[in-house]
Amino acid sequence: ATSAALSAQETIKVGILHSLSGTMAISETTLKDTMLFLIDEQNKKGGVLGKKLEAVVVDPASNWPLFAEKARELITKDKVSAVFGCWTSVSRKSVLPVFKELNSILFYPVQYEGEESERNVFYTGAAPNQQAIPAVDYLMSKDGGEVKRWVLAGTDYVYPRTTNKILEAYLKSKGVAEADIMINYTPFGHSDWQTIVSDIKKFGSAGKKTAVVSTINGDANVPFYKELGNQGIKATDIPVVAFSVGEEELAGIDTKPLLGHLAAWNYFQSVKNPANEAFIAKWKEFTKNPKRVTNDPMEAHVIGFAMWVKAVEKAGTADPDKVIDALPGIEAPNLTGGVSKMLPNHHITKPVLIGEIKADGQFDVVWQTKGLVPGDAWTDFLPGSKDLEADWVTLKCGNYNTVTKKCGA
Amino acid sequence: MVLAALAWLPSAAVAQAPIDAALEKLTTDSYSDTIDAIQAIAVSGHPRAAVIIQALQGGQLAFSAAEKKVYVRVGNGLQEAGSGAATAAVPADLADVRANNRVRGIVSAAMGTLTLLNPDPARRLEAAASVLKSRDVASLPALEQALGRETDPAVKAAFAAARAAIVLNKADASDNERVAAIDLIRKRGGQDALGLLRGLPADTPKRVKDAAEAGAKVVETQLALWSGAQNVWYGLSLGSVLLLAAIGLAITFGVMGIINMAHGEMVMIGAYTTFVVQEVIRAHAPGLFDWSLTIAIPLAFLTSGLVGVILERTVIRWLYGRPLETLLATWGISLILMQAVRTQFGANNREVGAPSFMSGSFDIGHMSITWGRLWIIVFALAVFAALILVLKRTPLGLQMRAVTQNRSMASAMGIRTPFVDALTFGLGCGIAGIAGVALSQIDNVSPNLGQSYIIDSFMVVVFGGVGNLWGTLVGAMTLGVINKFLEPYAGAVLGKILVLVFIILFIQKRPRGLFALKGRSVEA
Amino acid sequence: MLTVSNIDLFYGAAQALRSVSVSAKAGEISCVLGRNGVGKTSLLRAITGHQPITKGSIVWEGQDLGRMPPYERARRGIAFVPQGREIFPLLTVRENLETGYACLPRAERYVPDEIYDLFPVLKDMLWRRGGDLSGGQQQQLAIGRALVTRPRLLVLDEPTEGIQPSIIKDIGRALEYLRSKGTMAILLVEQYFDFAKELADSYAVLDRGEVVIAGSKAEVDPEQVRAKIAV
Amino acid sequence: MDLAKNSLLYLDGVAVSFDGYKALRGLSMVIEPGEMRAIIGPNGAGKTTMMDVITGKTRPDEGEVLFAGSTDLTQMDEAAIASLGIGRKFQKPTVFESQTVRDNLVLALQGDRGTFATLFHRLTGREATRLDELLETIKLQDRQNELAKNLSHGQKQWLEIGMLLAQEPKLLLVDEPVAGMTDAETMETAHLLRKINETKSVVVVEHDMHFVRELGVKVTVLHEGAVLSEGSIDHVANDPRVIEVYLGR
Amino acid sequence: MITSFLLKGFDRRVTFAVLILAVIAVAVPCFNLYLPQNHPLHVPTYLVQLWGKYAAYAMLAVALDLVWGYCGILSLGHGAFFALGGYAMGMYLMRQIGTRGVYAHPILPDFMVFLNWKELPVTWYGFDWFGYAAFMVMFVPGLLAFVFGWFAFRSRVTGVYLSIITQAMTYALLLAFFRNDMGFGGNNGLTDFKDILGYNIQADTTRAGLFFLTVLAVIVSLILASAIVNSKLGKVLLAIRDAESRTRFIGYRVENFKVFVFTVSACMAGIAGALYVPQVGIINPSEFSPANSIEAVIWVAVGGRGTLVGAVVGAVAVNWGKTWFTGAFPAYWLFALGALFVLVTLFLPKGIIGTLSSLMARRPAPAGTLNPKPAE
Ligand SMILES: Nc1ncnc2c1ncn2[C@@H]1O[C@H](COP(=O)(O)OP(=O)(O)OP(=O)(O)O)[C@@H](O)[C@H]1O
Ligand SMILES: Nc1ncnc2c1ncn2[C@@H]1O[C@H](COP(=O)(O)OP(=O)(O)OP(=O)(O)O)[C@@H](O)[C@H]1O
Ligand SMILES: CC(C)C[C@H](N)C(=O)O
Ligand SMILES: [Mg+2]
Ligand SMILES: [Mg+2]
Repeated sequence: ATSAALSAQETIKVGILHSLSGTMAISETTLKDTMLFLIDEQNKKGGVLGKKLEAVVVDPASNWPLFAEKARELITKDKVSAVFGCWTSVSRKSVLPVFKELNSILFYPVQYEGEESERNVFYTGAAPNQQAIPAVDYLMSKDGGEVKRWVLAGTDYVYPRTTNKILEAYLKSKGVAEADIMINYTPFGHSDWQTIVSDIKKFGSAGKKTAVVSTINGDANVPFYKELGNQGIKATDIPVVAFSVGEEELAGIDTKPLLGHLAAWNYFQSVKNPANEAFIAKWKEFTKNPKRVTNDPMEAHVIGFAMWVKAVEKAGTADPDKVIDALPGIEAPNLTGGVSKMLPNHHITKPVLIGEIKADGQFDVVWQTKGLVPGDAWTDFLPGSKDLEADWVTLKCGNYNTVTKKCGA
Repeated sequence: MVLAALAWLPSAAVAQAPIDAALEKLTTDSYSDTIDAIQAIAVSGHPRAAVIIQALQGGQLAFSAAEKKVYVRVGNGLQEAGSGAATAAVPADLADVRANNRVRGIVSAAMGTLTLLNPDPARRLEAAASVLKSRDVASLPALEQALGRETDPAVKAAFAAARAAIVLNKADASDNERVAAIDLIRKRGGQDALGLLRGLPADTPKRVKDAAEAGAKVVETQLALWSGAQNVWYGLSLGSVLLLAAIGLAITFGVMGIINMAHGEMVMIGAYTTFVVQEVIRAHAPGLFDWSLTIAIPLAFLTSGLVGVILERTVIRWLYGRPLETLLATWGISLILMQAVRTQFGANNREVGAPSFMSGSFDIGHMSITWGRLWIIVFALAVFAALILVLKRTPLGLQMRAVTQNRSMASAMGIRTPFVDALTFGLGCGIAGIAGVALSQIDNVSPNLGQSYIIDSFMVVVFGGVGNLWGTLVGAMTLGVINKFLEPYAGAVLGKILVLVFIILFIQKRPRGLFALKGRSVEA
Repeated sequence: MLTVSNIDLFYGAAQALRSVSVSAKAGEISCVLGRNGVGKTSLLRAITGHQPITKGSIVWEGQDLGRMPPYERARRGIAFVPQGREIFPLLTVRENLETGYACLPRAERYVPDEIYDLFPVLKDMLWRRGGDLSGGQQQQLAIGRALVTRPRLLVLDEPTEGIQPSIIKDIGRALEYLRSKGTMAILLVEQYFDFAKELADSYAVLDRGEVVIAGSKAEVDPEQVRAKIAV
Repeated sequence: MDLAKNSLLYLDGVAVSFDGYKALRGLSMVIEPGEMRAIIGPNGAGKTTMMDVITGKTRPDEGEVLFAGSTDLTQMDEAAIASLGIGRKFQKPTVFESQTVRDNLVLALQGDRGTFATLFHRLTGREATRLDELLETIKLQDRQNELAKNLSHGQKQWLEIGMLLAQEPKLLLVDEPVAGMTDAETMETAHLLRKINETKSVVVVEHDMHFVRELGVKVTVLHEGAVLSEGSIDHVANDPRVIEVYLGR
Repeated sequence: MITSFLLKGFDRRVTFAVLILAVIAVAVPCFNLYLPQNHPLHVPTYLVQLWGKYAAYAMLAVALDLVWGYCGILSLGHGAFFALGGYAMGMYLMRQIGTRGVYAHPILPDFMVFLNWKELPVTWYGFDWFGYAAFMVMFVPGLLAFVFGWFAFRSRVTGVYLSIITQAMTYALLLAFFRNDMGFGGNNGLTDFKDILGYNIQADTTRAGLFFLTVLAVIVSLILASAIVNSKLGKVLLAIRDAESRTRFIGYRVENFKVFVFTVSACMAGIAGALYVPQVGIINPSEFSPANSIEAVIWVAVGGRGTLVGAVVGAVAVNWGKTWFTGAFPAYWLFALGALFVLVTLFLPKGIIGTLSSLMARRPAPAGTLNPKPAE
């Protein structure tokens, strides 16, 4: 995987830990390409600290223990200075001990359930407060249709369960009755949605405006949307807002019947601004595919990578330990026109955008937060977490308890 | 609402009011402005009001912010929205007037009322449905007028129901009026009715409330019955998907005894063939799109079948008599095929569209049946029937069975075993390819497509009884129906677990599956 | 005419046939005899193409069969009644018979009545699974199935094994009848000496993979044969 | 009932059908302790099926099958019946192909068949001698370490017989032991069975009339799942019905 | 009795393998701990851990070969036993975290805290005690195998039917363990372990120790399995594999034998899982995935079914291949691995060890014992 042209001395190695095969390859392959693209661009600009960057790609094959193994290989054998990788939370959990033990850096680019802040990990994807909660806020607003009844549909695992737990608490705090919330879980790769979609239809025909908040993940989305289309659930009747459906996923679906369904992200390809347009153009050129789309986790890598480069330059070295300390406070422009900042809790600030699906598989941004929302590692809506705070700058702690005033207690 | 005024007297000549101010609002690219504009245009009584609103609904309304002008797209040309005059000069900053769900909701309610008198009964039915959904009191006069004129009984019933829905929610309706409305709604039945009856405003008088509750109960029992039927339907439709996925395996595994781990990839190849066919059609003959699946079926059969034949000739044929090793080899093959597709088409999902005859749904009573699923059931059964015919009624079928039961004796009988082997395996794979065409309609077309069906396929074949095609049919349908009856109670996850446990227990009772092969040779 | 000359046959490193030669002529029954494990079945497997030979030649109707696969041999008129019957267990009796159609032109695809005359049980059992039949019934089916192909060389491996006496007699009569037609060569492996003696036009006695006695009925003393296989 | 009590094997009115095909129709038979009985009958008469019923492979639809006067065999499974002391040689030789000839016999040797007993089993000297004897009897000494699958058809027949002997059952059910044997071997087998019969009971099914005659025991003729005739070999051989359906003219 | 039984395990092949493994078990930790970093023979810690993982897989493969290779039970659910053993160990390790979790809850593991659980589910009781956990490592898989086997084998479920219901079993467990409600951490599983028996799990010495123990466990399981298959019971197993009903007719209670090996094998798999977890640092439901179990079958097939040593070789070879290919050609490694499987079946039909040993067997004694020509 190591491009042999450059010898180890004069390069800084960057590890890319994304599945290129197995179930997650669908999502992660693009991120590998993104990283190669970014590194290529950076090298064109002369690299970092006068050294060229060198990408080391491995394939953890959607196999969680293999993620840990490959992470270890990247850090100890290939001696990479930072790793950009993982998609699922479980893969991150699996590599976490490795990064801690070997004191290296992981940039994690995907929205996740939160409840974590580690010294060695930088979370460039959305925390729940940067995606789920604003999405619900939008739907409750006048523009969003003043939704009164909620279906929380998700794949049966930690991310959706946690997100839904947070949302349920949040909705109740906004006065939504228990009876107006329907929670439904399905297995990974669920492909027969007839019953559930018809249940949703039933739940939504009770007279109150209903919306579906979907934390359905991965492969299950396509059949879900196909079934929505087939059973004729229109966005004007029951809008579905999804947290894991982006441009990349829509590229695999006929979107005409899905017009108006929503997604909440921190970036959409359709966002109009010069930085984004330039990026898209270069990306298409790099991949030699004029139809290639961009999406939110890609943007997270763009930001993360830019931040890492700046931090290395600021620290004057690629040594992970130094870079970790240099990273908080670093700012990098995102592709939606703002400037994201790495926070002391290792999350970043991001705008939240709501998009409606268009017939061409792109999103129409119909709403967006006024400014950038800072990522919150510990949600305010769960009793166990609301007292926790992460701060790696002053407190040097990922889970400081503001009540007991102790780190990790 | 204001719209009603327009709808009420659609044919009456209303004074032409200036709508320029409203049109200008459409050029600000703000949803609230757009909504205001629609409302203003609607009350204006302007002759082009309907055209403009319809254009917005169809995404044909465009504006130029610089010129503060609104246009309607007509074919490739542009019309000025207000005057209808064609313009040749296309403004540089021409952009679509955007609509979000809220805008679309208001537009469709407006259009609903506007089309109550449309000459096309289907459109009138739609209009009735959208009025019923909006329950907008303002539509009442228009509705009543339309009701009076209506001759088509179906549409009339729909209008009456919509009227009842409005009356029920009208503040100043009398109790008697409301009870009558309740009666009507109860008779109509269905999920909407239940929603209406249960969703009365809090200040409804008790008598009305009681009547509504009683009515709701009736509707509920009726719906419960229908939902039983609906579950059976869902079950059969899931069953037919399982059948399609498994039926090729019933040949390669059931008949030939090859533990064919690459079966799923044959399905996948079929799905990708569909994708390629559609791509070609999109690029070269868009008019044929509705025929894309019909064209894809034979091609998918040939592609997967050919891959199967090649595999049989190069790998599988060395493994007869060593069934367990076929597991190893086919697993390897499946990895290779998956990666090959990933390399060729990318790791992402590919879009396969639905031809128009497979889109949408229709109702039988209170049961909704989607066309796509219906076709899949029909298709699965047709494939099954064809296969049974080939195996049981043709000399080739006899030779296939003979070869798989005793290869060397079959050869001694003059049967060209290599040819028959290749053909049998090819047939199994080809059928899997056909299944891929159907599955492309409901699932991801991705390199992993096959993986998600392989386990289910083996379950079905084994549950039904290895070597018995009827077993595969009944097995698939049984598992489908059981699954769909469990799902509402246990949830999808637990439901699936329960189905697996059921299979395990069932096999204890019938260790050779549902339709066990019988006879001395099997028992030995 | 079948001429097997000097063939060797190995199972792995073990040699089962050593330079064996036999022949079979149309209108004659050639009998191969020998005790258990001397290589009779191996010889037949070589002739029908189920086991490759390492030396020698098998010439049928002037053509060296070489490494020709069994089905090609079957298509050249060689039919095989194997030891152990090898019925297709899940095919019905009728289907078992119909497998013989594979090497027939379309017009000849029917089961000749003489087969049913010979083995009346088969007619009663057409719809039963072959594998369910009793041992003897299967043996009858195996012979019937071979005859469906209208062979010019009929190779039988201990066809009387497990068959009731009356049918053994019928089979004997049938073989005589087939011989009398003069168009078919019959190669019969037997252990049941009295049966073989009645039918044989020529003998080949195998011992430990070698032909120890060979010759026409006139040349060979049956008692010598009997003695040889009794050791 | 006395008949049942004093018998070793007692079949009364046994009926078996497969998918409506009646393989046995009210078969009754009594085998005395120490008796040897020959059973003949047309192909498909139900001889093998009868053995299936006795050994627990097939459950009869009707009828009684008693062993040693009282044990109801229809209620037991194959292993239990085998441990009672009923051994069987199958019509089609079924040996353990991937094990050596010797191991085939070791498996069949009489002894404790419990899981742990076999786990900790060590071959005793007595067992070893017994093995050698058996190998000698079945004439496979020089092939004892060869895999059973490499045996010829007839050799497998012998191995089956050897395995049956190794079990030292009280009752031997022998299905067509001499099929595929030469005439000389046939006679030898007859002697062997006669010798065994000195201590054990034997039921033997054969079509070879020389062999049956050589055994010189009572013969039962089955036909269409029931007894057609019974008596000495000369008696049945002259029974016109037996000649009609079985022996032929 | 026991010793003489175990001694049976030492046939030529196993003895040879045991010797090699013993050398590895000692040498690798020593080279890791006592040789300086730059010494050419130094074994980096990450390799110790990687090889430790292979060793755990090897043990699973031995367990599988015992039932599949010798008794014909093709279990497509052996990963379930492995995973259950792993979960038992994982639960112990979770409890050892104590207040070092992110929420610093003294009793509840993190994932329970953030799902607002109030108390420890009963299933977790006792797992803070190593002895109990170690017992459960064997007991839970063993019990499941016993119950499952008892029903299935008595009902005479055989062949593919058995394979498929074992697959159904592991699949059902996969789905069940995905559910957060089950109380085992859902999809994320159990991770972020701190120490084991008081030793820091990330320390080199602990790693080396775990490696040693795992290889030792492989050795023991090899000997045990080999002793079983070389005993008379082993012959019965082979007999069952080749002709199950015939075995019944000579009086063996086939179901008991099957339940016995199935249970023994499941316990072995459980221990393998337990040794695996502390070395890879995570256990989650994907270990239950049917594909994992199928892969284990493939290791055995590659190494040579029914050879025990082959199982070890196959597990190590395939996994090493995977490690290497995924790093060396991340985009094409599936081609390489897939081709490997196909080539093995075509050219090494008995697997690596099977083919090697039949080559060896052929050379010395020409097996031409068939019909030896009389001397005269
Ligand atoms: N597949 C095989 N592998 C190895 N050796 C074999 C194989 N088949 C047969 N043999 C051996 O070859 C020799 C000849 O066997 P063959 O089957 O030809 O004997 P046969 O004369 O037909 O005996 P029978 O009368 O018992 O049927 C025997 O010693 C047998 O053990
Ligand atoms: N499992 C089965 N299914 C269907 N039919 C069966 C089964 N077992 C036996 N039969 C039938 O029962 C009848 C008796 O068979 P059986 O094998 O007992 O005959 P047999 O007397 O042993 O004959 P042979 O002398 O030819 O061995 C046969 O017609 C056979 O087809
Ligand atoms: C929602 C997903 C795309 C990512 C999420 N972090 C997970 O747990 O898998
Ligand atoms: Mg023979
Ligand atoms: Mg019989």
